[in-house]
Amino acid sequence: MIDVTARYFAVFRERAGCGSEQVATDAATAGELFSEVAARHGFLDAQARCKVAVNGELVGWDAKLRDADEILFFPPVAGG
Amino acid sequence: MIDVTARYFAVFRERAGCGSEQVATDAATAGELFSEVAARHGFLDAQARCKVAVNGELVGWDAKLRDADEILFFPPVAGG
Amino acid sequence: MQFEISNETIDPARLKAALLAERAGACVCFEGWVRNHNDGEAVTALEYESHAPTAVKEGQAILAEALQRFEIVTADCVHRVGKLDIGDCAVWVGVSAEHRGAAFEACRYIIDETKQRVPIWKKEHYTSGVSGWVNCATPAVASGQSR
Amino acid sequence: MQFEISNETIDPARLKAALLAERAGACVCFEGWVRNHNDGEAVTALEYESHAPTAVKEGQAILAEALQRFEIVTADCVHRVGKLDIGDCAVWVGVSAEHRGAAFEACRYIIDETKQRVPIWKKEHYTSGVSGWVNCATPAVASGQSR
Repeated sequence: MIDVTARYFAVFRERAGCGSEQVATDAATAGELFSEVAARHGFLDAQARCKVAVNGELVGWDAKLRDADEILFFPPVAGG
Repeated sequence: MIDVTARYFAVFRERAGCGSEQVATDAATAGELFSEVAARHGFLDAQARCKVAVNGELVGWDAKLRDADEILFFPPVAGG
Repeated sequence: MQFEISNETIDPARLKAALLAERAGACVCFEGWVRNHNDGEAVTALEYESHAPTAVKEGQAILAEALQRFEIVTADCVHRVGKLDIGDCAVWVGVSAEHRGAAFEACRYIIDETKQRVPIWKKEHYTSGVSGWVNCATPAVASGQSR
Repeated sequence: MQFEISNETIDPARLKAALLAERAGACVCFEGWVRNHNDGEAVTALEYESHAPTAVKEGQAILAEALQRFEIVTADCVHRVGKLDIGDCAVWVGVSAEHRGAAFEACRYIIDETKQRVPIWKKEHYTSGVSGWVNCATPAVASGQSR
């Protein structure tokens, strides 16, 4: 079990009802944590179309998590 | 024999030494007149790469000439 | 080369001046403007949100790719965040190059990649009173349209 | 839609304002700048000459073709004549469209056709003191380069 900070943007923030939260989790990877919080908050976007950053760096969904990491969950982008 | 006005632009004007001249000619078409003035003034550009306008309209080299026509000879263009 | 996330009005004339170079013979600029409609809905305004540190990092990577792939002199991009009205400039891309082919291609590359990769999100407000986050799962984009 | 031959400094900001439309979501502008070199020769200045009535007629035809071929809102083009210095804007093309693809394609089409078809000629002045009319028969273009 690790303690991490999950941060949510745009539609994820609105669905979660908060911009960030502390999560105590057994998730080993960014992808596992996404599945966990997506189920809890009702995120609708497929993981493959979302992005994740750990401690400020965009990473793959298989990135390993460590205690005290900050994980940023980005819904599908729509700039321009 | 017809009398026409030939007008020269850019490198043609410099080679002809004038912007326009009256020409008494037996040329039946714009192309024939071009051959005549090009030989006389030493124009170097191939006719296929040049353009001609008669009385203000771009036309093909086979355009027929009539007395008092104004014929504009354009060397290869180089805008932009 | 600079990628910027800005919450102030974009000034294309000032931005373009930074592209000038004596060896540059061509300049291509793209501006994305807020349209009054999207996928049949009448739009009144929209808001852009970003995570600026990640956005700038990804945007700089896109500019570096463009400089490597195309024979350009330089390129910059600015994307607005905050609330915008119809006609406002949401994104500006400018490229200078010796020849125009590379300038066109690089400019297109930068805006295409920016829209696909940079963490920026758009919430549209409609005349119906409804508002919604636009993304690739919405019909507008699923049907192949892109602004 | 307007094609203009001008002997005054081109003002891109003013020209771009004429492209605005509420349904336009994309704007692509091209500027051709006087470079400090061409085909290895150092250029100090250049002169453009045109036959304006024919140029405007041919230019308007090109704009009309672009409007027919691409889904654009509007397009304008201005080409300078007279003596220009390094860095001066020689030609400006601006296109607005609902979506960016058409704006890029139309802008490229207009500048490509303008350079090939509109009666405008360029005389370059070199640091060597020599000057020459540039055209498609010169090495710069024969070797496949185009600005």
